[in-house]
Amino acid sequence: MGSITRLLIANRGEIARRIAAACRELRIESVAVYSEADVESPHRLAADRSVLIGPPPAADSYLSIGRIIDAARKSGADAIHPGYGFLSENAAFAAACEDAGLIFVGPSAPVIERMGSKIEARKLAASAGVPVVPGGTPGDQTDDGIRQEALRIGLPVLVKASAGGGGKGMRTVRTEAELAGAIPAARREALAAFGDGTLYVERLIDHPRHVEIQVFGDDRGNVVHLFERECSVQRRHQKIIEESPSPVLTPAVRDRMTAAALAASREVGYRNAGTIEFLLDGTGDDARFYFLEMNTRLQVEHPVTEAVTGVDLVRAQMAVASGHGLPWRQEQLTQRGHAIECRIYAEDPANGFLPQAGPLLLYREPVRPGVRIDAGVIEGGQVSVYYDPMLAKLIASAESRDAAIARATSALRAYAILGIRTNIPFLLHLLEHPAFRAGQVDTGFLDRGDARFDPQAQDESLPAAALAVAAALGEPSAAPRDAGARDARATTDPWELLAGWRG
Amino acid sequence: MGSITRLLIANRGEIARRIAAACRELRIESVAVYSEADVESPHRLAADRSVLIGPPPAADSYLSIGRIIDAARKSGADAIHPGYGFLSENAAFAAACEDAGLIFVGPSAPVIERMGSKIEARKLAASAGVPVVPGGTPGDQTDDGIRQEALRIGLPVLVKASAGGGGKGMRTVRTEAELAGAIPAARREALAAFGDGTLYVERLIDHPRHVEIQVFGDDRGNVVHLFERECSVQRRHQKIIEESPSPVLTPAVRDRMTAAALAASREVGYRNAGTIEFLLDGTGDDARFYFLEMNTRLQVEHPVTEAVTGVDLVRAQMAVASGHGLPWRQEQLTQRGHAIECRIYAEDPANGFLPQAGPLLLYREPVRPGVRIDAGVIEGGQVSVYYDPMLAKLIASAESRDAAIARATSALRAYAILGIRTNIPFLLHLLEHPAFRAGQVDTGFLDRGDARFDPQAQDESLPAAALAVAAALGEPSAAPRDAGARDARATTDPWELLAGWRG
Amino acid sequence: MTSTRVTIRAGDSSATVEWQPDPQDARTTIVQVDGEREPLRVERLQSGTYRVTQGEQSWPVYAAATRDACWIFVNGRVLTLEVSSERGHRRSSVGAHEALSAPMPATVIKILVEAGQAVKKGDTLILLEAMKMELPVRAPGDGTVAAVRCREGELVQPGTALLEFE
Amino acid sequence: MTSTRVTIRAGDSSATVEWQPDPQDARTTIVQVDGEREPLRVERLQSGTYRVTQGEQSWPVYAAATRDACWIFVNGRVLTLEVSSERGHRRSSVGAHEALSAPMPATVIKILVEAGQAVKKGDTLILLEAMKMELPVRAPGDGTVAAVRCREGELVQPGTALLEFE
Repeated sequence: MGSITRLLIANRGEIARRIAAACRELRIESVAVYSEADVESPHRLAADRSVLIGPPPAADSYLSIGRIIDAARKSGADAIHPGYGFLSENAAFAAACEDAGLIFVGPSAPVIERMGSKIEARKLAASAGVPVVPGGTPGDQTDDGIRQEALRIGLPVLVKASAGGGGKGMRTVRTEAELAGAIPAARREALAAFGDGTLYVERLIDHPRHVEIQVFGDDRGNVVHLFERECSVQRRHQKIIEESPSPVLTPAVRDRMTAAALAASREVGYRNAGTIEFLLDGTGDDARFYFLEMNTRLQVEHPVTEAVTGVDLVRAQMAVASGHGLPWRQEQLTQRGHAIECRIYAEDPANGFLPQAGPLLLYREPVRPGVRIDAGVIEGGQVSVYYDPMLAKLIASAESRDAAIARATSALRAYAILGIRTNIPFLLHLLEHPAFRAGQVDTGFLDRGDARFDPQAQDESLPAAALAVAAALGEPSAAPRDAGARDARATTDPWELLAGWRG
Repeated sequence: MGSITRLLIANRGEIARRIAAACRELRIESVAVYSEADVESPHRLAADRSVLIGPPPAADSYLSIGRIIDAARKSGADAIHPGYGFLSENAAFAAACEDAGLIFVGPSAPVIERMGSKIEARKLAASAGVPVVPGGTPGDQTDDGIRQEALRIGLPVLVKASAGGGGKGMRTVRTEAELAGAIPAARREALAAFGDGTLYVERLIDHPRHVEIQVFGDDRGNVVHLFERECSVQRRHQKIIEESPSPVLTPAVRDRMTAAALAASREVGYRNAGTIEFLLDGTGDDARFYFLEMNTRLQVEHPVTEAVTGVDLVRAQMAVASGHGLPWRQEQLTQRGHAIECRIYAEDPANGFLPQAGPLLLYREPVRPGVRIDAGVIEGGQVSVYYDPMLAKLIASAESRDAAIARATSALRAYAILGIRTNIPFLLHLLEHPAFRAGQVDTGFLDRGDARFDPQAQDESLPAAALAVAAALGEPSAAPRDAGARDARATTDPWELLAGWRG
Repeated sequence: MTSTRVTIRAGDSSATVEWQPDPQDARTTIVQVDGEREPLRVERLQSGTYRVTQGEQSWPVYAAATRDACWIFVNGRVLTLEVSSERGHRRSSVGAHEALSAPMPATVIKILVEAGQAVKKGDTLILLEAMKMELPVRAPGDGTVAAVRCREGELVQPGTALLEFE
Repeated sequence: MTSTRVTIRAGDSSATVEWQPDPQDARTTIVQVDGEREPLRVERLQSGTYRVTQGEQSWPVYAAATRDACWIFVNGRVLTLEVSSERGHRRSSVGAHEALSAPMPATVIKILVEAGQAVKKGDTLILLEAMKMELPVRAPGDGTVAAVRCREGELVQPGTALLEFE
């Protein structure tokens, strides 16, 4: 470990720009990497240098350990920040950095590996005394053995294949009477799907909320937490709106949850920024929580923590990676006010949230007090089909949750993006939804359709001001340079191209 | 008092936009006013409505009580926010609002009037037990009477005309020996200048710092303070850089100063946002401070307080003006981290800081975490000669003073303004000055020339990248719409046109 | 001063709109939307940025055109509108603006007409030079030159009216 | 491909710079600054926004031109530079870019030349139509058409190369 003088940012988009901005403040030289699809991308220009690392597919560029390490060597970097997604939780990459003599801004490779294994991570949490979702693979795999285990854990339970994942062979059992039918059915499906009928029984958490604790450790054995973020507004496990504080965590549960997160982090000897995700079951002081997983990197939603605690997590990452101690003692950290992050995705809420690609004919960010925009795009740029469709994050912070919602709403209404569809209308719909306003959203809320978004039900009137401008748009100089270059809706389905990305 | 539904903003520039943004969040309709010079100004578009109030000279528009009240009536407004400068500290205006049945977002007219009189304000502060600069008009105006008073107050002193101001007839006396000559000389000059030889003797504060306390009161007798701002970086009494916390205020002195500010505010029955300015003499726990004046309005530099306390002062102004109680109790208010505001002026640091007017051919704000920009201008706009040359404020907040300075420096380096000269090179020079870095700047620092800015001494090399773009600028589409419309340096001297403005 | 009627569609909704350039200000178009009491003034501020005013009220509006549609942002809503003229032409091929302006920064090298002069469609009215090319500014139809707003040798910018035509 | 030498002044400092368009990319100019080892690539990104690249290093540069000077912002510095060609012409009246592009959004109505064809200065090479006006794209000098990069009927945008010329 030593001080960082030139740092390669092994990422793209908003997080690469955010890291580059931190480097400028720390007077660290920054090196961007870019694929052939990102020659024009603004993250390239945010850094002092930039190195082409390969063709558009992430596997050949942003996910290629060899090419990233080569780029670092070539540009004389002495450290690598992985951002989030891509190689950020790849233990082999962290190890390759170490082998190449490069500081990896993150935890050690063995810690990444250990926390990357769901089974290992669960074991570690349990051994640190952190609650995990009760469950196990009964030694007695007879119908009665499974039944006894289910009753021991307590109904409702999930009975599922021990071998596989993805919901195959999974049965929800809410009453004892249902057990008799569910067990053999689950076993048959497990056998058919995985060639292994071994069953796993787990407590079913109904309507869980996703609450996570930001932790930070250094090389000297210090670990602190930076309070929670609630990320229950999810669609297909993709977070959409995150906030801090959680609207439901009581001080007593917060104390228990942060203590659990610190215990797990200490148990694994955690270094740098990390997040421990929990499922929260219930509300009030009696709410229970269970360890879900640990993310061994900076999160997309780290700005809400920065807003409520007033710290700079990326700056602290650099300090700790350089071998300095943590910049804060636990008692110096406070949670003040409320912050909400809205992720702006290039996707069409009126058309099954299909990711959009195409030109950003016009892109104007709202600029106002209490609103932070971390964006990966600029006007005139192209949103490609190769990478995550997140364009930007809007973080509104204010004195209270209501004021932060009002601020986010007002700022989203002033966020002008033309040329491709975005989820902004959907975000506004969510921010105004009574369940969200009341803080009553769980992780299944969107997938159950509780906040059904019907664009046809939106205001159908054509505003006179819009009609007037459309009529007046005769002046050709009004048309942006790239106008007409591509029609966003004509692009092919990009779902298939998003592999390798974790939000 | 009642709730506000439509608010007229009796101002222009960045503060009008900032108030309009607050209105949108509060779902209050906003009405902008504009002069004929501001038809194109962005503050007009920030509001829901806008009303033309008169020709460019402020006396006939932004300073015209009749025209502003008329505009409020005409547009159906039920409240007026005066911003800062213009009519914000005009007691007659506050009274006119009340007479017209309009809520004035600020203190009552009698309070404005009382605090607007230096003599009255000084009396009030003294009666509240707040230290004022020791001094007085001796009853015995003989040489010996003056001499006795000077020695009673303690050297060094200023001996000056009681009747006038502006430094005429003012003598600095540091030793007893100097008194014999200084007293008759000051009397002769006072007589010549004001026809009145009466002398006033006042303690001379050498190298004072300007530290002010933000206070806030409501209609129910509650008053809180929101800690201090240090504004010692001034040129000709114009603040340039403000910060919070002060780099020198010790907790003990802060406690005494905030207590003094609260005492003065309570004494006058203060309502809404106000600032009590102090001269700080010395450092450490023994530092003394003296009441300077009270500003009965929102300050230009209020964002640094918002940054370190996490509150929204304009939102609170609206709440209190609507008759609600203060949104905070004193013990809920905390000062966390460090914030620095840099005022971006249209002025030429290489040419005696002459205010500049002309087209903003290009105007790009830095967008990054921890940086807030409150701007009154947009690209393509014109900076007119009629009003204050402040274009924008850049507020950097971070965990520490050093980090905030680094953030401000980095953001200013990315703030691209072309077409007119700005003071950004000078701000960068100040932020990097060892005296500023060490927190050793007093209010005389700039006027003494301690931070002499020699643009010729700056880097003389022509960066290759700049040369390359200049050479390549052949593409006519690269030239902005207004290019060549006006040459900023060709405009007439605007010093004379700035009357009626208080920063 | 003639006005142009266009039909604007978005999904199943449509509206009829009549517009004409503001003779006072080449950057401004005056638009009457069917069913609105008062006409709207559309001023082009910057690339893609417009101010629409109706009485005291005003809205910032952002717009961008593609081959197929106008993208419009107003009050937090994004609309994609299709514009067609009454004669069934695509809007983009109609657009004969009565205040003629330079398409790019250019120098006025010759003014061939004067105020009051009758001209025929296609007549060259002004010669500009830019990028070493001559650009003729031609009459968009038969009519009369109402006013000449430039002088020879002047460097003009796009969006600045060179002459008015009726 | 010919290059152009210009002298750039700022106060008492001056520099000699040689530039030529990048034949591969109409938005890019290749510039050799006296005393620099490596040439710099200047790419125009948006109005007023440029990316300058020299090897791995790159800088965002903002620029705006007035009648008298180029205003340039780079690395936190604002420079006002005066550019003059070797022949003493003002830079703004030199500027014959070898990749010809449309000055405004326009439709290509006729292509009058083909690749390899020799043309004389002032020859009309392409006819564009926009705002109901015909815009001839003329040869900036005697030379040869290197490549035609558009087709008739195409809607073209400013900054897009229509043909290359050497």
